[in-house]
Amino acid sequence: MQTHKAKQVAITIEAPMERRLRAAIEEAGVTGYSILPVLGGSGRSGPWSAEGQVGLAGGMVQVSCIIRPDRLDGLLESVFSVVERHIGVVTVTDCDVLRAERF
Amino acid sequence: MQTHKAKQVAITIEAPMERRLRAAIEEAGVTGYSILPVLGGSGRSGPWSAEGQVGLAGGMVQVSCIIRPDRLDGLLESVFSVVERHIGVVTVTDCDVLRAERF
Amino acid sequence: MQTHKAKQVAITIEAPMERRLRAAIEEAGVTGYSILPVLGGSGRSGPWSAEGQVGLAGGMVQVSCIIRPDRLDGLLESVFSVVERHIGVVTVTDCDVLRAERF
Amino acid sequence: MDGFLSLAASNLGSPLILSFVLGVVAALGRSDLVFPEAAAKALSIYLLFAIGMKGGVSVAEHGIDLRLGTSVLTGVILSAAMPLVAFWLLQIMTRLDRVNAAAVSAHYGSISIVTFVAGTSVLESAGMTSDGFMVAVAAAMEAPAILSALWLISRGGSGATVDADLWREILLNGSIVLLVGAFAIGMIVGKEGMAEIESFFVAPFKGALCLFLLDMGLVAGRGLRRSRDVLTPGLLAFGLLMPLIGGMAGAMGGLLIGLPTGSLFLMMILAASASYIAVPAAMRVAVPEADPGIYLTLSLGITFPFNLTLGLPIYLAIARAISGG
Amino acid sequence: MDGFLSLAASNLGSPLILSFVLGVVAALGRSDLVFPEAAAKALSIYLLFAIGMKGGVSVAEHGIDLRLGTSVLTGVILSAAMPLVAFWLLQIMTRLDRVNAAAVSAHYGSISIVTFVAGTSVLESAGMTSDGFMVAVAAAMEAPAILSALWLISRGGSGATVDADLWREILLNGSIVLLVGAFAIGMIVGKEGMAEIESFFVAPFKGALCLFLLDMGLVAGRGLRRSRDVLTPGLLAFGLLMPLIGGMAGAMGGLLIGLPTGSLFLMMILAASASYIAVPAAMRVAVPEADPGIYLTLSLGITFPFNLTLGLPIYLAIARAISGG
Amino acid sequence: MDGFLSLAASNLGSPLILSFVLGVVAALGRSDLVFPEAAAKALSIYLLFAIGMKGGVSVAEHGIDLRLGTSVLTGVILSAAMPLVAFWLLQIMTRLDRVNAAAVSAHYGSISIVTFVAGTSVLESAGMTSDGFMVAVAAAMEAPAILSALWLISRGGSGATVDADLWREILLNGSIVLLVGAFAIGMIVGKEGMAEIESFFVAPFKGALCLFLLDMGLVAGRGLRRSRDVLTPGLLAFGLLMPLIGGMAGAMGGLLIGLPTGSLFLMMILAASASYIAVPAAMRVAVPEADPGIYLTLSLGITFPFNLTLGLPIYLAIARAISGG
Ligand SMILES: Nc1ncnc2c1ncn2[C@@H]1O[C@H](COP(=O)(O)O)[C@@H](O)[C@H]1O
Ligand SMILES: Nc1ncnc2c1ncn2[C@@H]1O[C@H](COP(=O)(O)O)[C@@H](O)[C@H]1O
Ligand SMILES: Nc1ncnc2c1ncn2[C@@H]1O[C@H](COP(=O)(O)O)[C@@H](O)[C@H]1O
Ligand code: NA
Ligand code: NA
Ligand code: NA
Repeated sequence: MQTHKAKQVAITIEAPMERRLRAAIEEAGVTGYSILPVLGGSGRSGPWSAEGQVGLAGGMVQVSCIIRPDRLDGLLESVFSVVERHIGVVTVTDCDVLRAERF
Repeated sequence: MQTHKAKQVAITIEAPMERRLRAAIEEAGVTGYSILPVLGGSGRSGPWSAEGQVGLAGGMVQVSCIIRPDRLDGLLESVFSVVERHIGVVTVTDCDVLRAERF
Repeated sequence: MQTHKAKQVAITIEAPMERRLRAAIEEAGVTGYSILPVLGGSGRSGPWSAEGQVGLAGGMVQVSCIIRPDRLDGLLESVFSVVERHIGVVTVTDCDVLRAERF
Repeated sequence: MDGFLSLAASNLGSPLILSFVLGVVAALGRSDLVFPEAAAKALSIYLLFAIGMKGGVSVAEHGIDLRLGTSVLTGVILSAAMPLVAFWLLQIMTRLDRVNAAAVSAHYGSISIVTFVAGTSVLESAGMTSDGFMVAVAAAMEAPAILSALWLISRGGSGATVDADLWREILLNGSIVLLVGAFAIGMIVGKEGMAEIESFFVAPFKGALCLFLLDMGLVAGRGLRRSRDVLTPGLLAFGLLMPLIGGMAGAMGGLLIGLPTGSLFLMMILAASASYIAVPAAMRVAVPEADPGIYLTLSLGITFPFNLTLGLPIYLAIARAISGG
Repeated sequence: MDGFLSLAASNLGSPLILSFVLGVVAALGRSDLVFPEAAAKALSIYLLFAIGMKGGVSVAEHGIDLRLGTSVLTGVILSAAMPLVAFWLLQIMTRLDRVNAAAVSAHYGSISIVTFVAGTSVLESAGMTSDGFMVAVAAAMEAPAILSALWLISRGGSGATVDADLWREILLNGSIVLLVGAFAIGMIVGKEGMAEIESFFVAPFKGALCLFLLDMGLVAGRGLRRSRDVLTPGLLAFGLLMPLIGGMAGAMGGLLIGLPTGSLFLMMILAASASYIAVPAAMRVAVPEADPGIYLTLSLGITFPFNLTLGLPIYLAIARAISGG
Repeated sequence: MDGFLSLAASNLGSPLILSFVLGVVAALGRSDLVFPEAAAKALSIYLLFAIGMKGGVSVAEHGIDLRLGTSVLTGVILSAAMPLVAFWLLQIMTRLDRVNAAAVSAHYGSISIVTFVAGTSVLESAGMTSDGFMVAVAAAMEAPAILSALWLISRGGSGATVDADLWREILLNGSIVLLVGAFAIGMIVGKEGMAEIESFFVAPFKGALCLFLLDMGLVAGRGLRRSRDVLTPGLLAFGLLMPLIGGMAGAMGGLLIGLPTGSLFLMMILAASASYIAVPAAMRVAVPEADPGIYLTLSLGITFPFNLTLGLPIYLAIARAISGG
């Protein structure tokens, strides 16, 4: 099937920052993204787990955007302004997409 | 360690379509896949969130298949027949797998 | 924006093995990983679903590590010693990361 | 009128409605208050099971009677026929295309079980009774509307087809299975069997419903915030008019078969209310072209709050007036 | 026989069993009815906590007595010994290899707390009492069977080893900690402390158990649908025979230490029931080669429903007959 | 002293505290016992809604009185002022930098609603009453401390700014909205409206709180296990001293405005307790440089258990002594 080159940007960020990250993504002109739950993990700030937690403070989410390659820089800059002072991981992966007209 | 080339196909699709997508994947001869929850997101049909939802209609799931590269076309065609009329995103990424005999 | 080459290792493994896998990852000197829930799936051992389950035995989780490429072999070896006898899938994907100093 | 005003006031001042309002306000004010999805689903299972079982127990008490059959039949006819009315109205009042109009009308033929449950608790507060089998009527009314809507669409030449899988999904969807299953359990165990479990299923019911309505308010408010632009004046008017028409249709059906006041009221509610769980899921599968922003906003954002706040006292006043109750 | 038939009928007609049956039927009919995982886990925490606490309170009431010790010991011996019997039976009746046979037998030595709980509520309905310490016996019987099974496997030369981590996981697994912890809390707070919280832990208990059994029915039904091919006649026969053998072993153990009817009945249930939570998790870690499709289908799909529906009245009739209760 | 010892003993022996202890012990022993996140959140919604509504109903009963206003004002002043005290103490007692010290002090100015709820249930057990409006005081004390802390940080030249979004998040955070909303609902529906739902919100409350405290114990224990190294003797001392200072400040404020014993006790608890839900979330957004390992360990791992076990009886004894209650 016909596929098209795209980039997948995955941002793992603290849950209380989700709203701001979404705003930043939309500001970069990207309207498509999905949010995946993260159950726990470990990093420089130590291990954590969502289990039994009530507050947002403890948790993280992963925001994944599939974009056209030419939008990458704009998106990363916008995202960076949010994650800059915060913990979190940003990865970019090459991928192919079906139905590229959607992006 | 010894790894082998493979493709990861990730399909984000509405929850009510999950059963049909699984059937399509299996029809393409692929028996290995995992289903990840999606908490929310945004796209051409606007933003959504699973929070507080009771019905399936609102939510989406992500189905991820790791396959041998030569199975890609068959899988994509089968998947496309399901997602064609529906909202959803299909990406293909190159990856390497351990224990390739399993795929 | 400035990005750096990295590897994303994703390990889908049975929930009862999670603790051991985390230990193995940390033994390989990798301290950063995230754990994502898996709702269900299918493989050589048949289809399964987390829905309505009480015990750990039925479920799986996906552990995702972003690492510097030179750490890949160490990590894979350590991970392999855990997944060897167990069901589960290990994939490696090339990616770029922001803020590489963190890895 | 006086009776209606006091009914309306007591309804609006009930903890159920206030909880719903709190949810709507919190969502519109963009509070970060949210219900976990799992908790909302668990609550809905609890409510469906409880309401189904109570209905079954009450039927076991009073014996099955012919009216069960005629009531279910009336419900099925209402559910199948109302989409045609709604479709026609939508074509007059709005600019929706055929597919979207049909999808919306499926929702109005089908029912909202939470509105039904809120109605039973209005009855209770008013010290009135109703027939237990109305739960079975509710279950029977979920699906027929979907078929009418799909027929409307296919008549327009669009390819909405119902395969065996979709049939099963529609007829065996979770809420129908729970309602009917719990109804059957209630009929089998009767009042005695219920006694052992009523401190779980009966006493705390209304409080649990408060929390569920809080969640529904949050979801409805969030939906409204997101889909404001969708709401043309025509759609809004439809969302307020259609439940009244449905209510009247329900009243006529109920009168025809001689339902007593309480059950008549519930029949009106079933006809007046619009689905926001089962039908949307079926539409996503069978008619993906239809915009969920339209049908969900209408049924959950407009008609549901309307029924809950003003509709219930209106329908009760009417039911009393016409049945002489 | 007459007593048994009426017991069986009243058991089969109880809301608990009917809820389970509803779940099985819904799953076999492929309804989309599902319980959220979080809700199932929360319910199980509630049930374990409640049953543990009730046991503790009852022990506080009646004082600790020597029989607590002898009963726990009997339970431990039964749990450790039954896997040997099961293993031997499996080698006669089925073609399972050593590893799978050992894994299955671990499940039958261990216990199903839900079956136990259902048993206590059968006792209640029958107006009978039992010793609070039977909860401690239940907790004590979870783990020994695992060790017997691992020993069976290692004797066969396969490398199933139990490291310190696994030891801790087995002995401190959530359900043991909850049962024992809540038991201790119950002993400390006694009847008075319990009074403040019994409208949460006691009154709604049976209703909550209904919902949990509905979920168990869904899970068991789904499992059966998926693993039909696994079920050879030999395995099926084992899944129905082994609980009866276990029940008789429990009865003998209980008689030996002089348990009164109610507790004897519970001891039979513990011995007759098979684990489907703690043991499977341990097996996945220690014996990944064993096929969960076999042991889960047997314990959850065959033995659990059998015990719940027919087993309970059978064991109660036997307990009454042999203890003269 | 005698009174205190018996209070302390009865508090430590209550099912609430024992449940918490069980959670801590299970977590420290690395049991795999966990609460699903969704269940913990659902429980917290239930508890907040119930406590808010009960407060509102009680205010509806006794009429709004001037003391509501003065109490809320006192609470706001305490919440805003205590971070300054805490900050000063932290600079004396520990080596925390300005940002971390300010972040910690925000937690101590704000409140822990669970500690408050545990306090109301201590009052109940002691047969004492309190003013319903103390719930409003609790809600009012959540946020001011955050602003004081941010002001402390910005004075130090660091760029912690509060944009409109963060303002809304702080003031409309879920727990404030629930508390205030349910309080308003309680005031509107009054005792009569509450009667219909109290078998959900009142009777099972304490039992539900047990499970929630079990979860809090698990989370606190896990946090302690992970952050042991963070805890210098200075921090530990602060975590035990600060609640006592806060409690005394609360006592003085309460005495000044003439609160009766029960409410005085609750005011002391509010001042003594430290936030671990709302404030941490705000800190992650506004002051990401601050280490959550420090402030969460202190407030949830040290101060919360201290208040729950020893603090409550201490505060009650003091409240009684100084108010002559
Ligand atoms: N290398 C990594 N790979 C995957 N996830 C990571 C990695 N580093 C950090 N994370 C996630 O991001 C969270 C915060 O990381 P950190 O800022 O390093 O404390 C961790 O708890 C993980 O959930
Ligand atoms: N570019 C994208 N990247 C990631 N997820 C997307 C993207 N576009 C759409 N999605 C997901 O798919 C859903 C439906 O998309 P759409 O069909 O564009 O409305 C969205 O709500 C997202 O969850
Ligand atoms: N090819 C695959 N792609 C994605 N997930 C897989 C694949 N194979 C197996 N899995 C996941 O791993 C689980 C166990 O696989 P298996 O060991 O093949 O039974 C499955 O149930 C899936 O969740
Ligand atoms: Na309707
Ligand atoms: Na057993
Ligand atoms: Na405070």
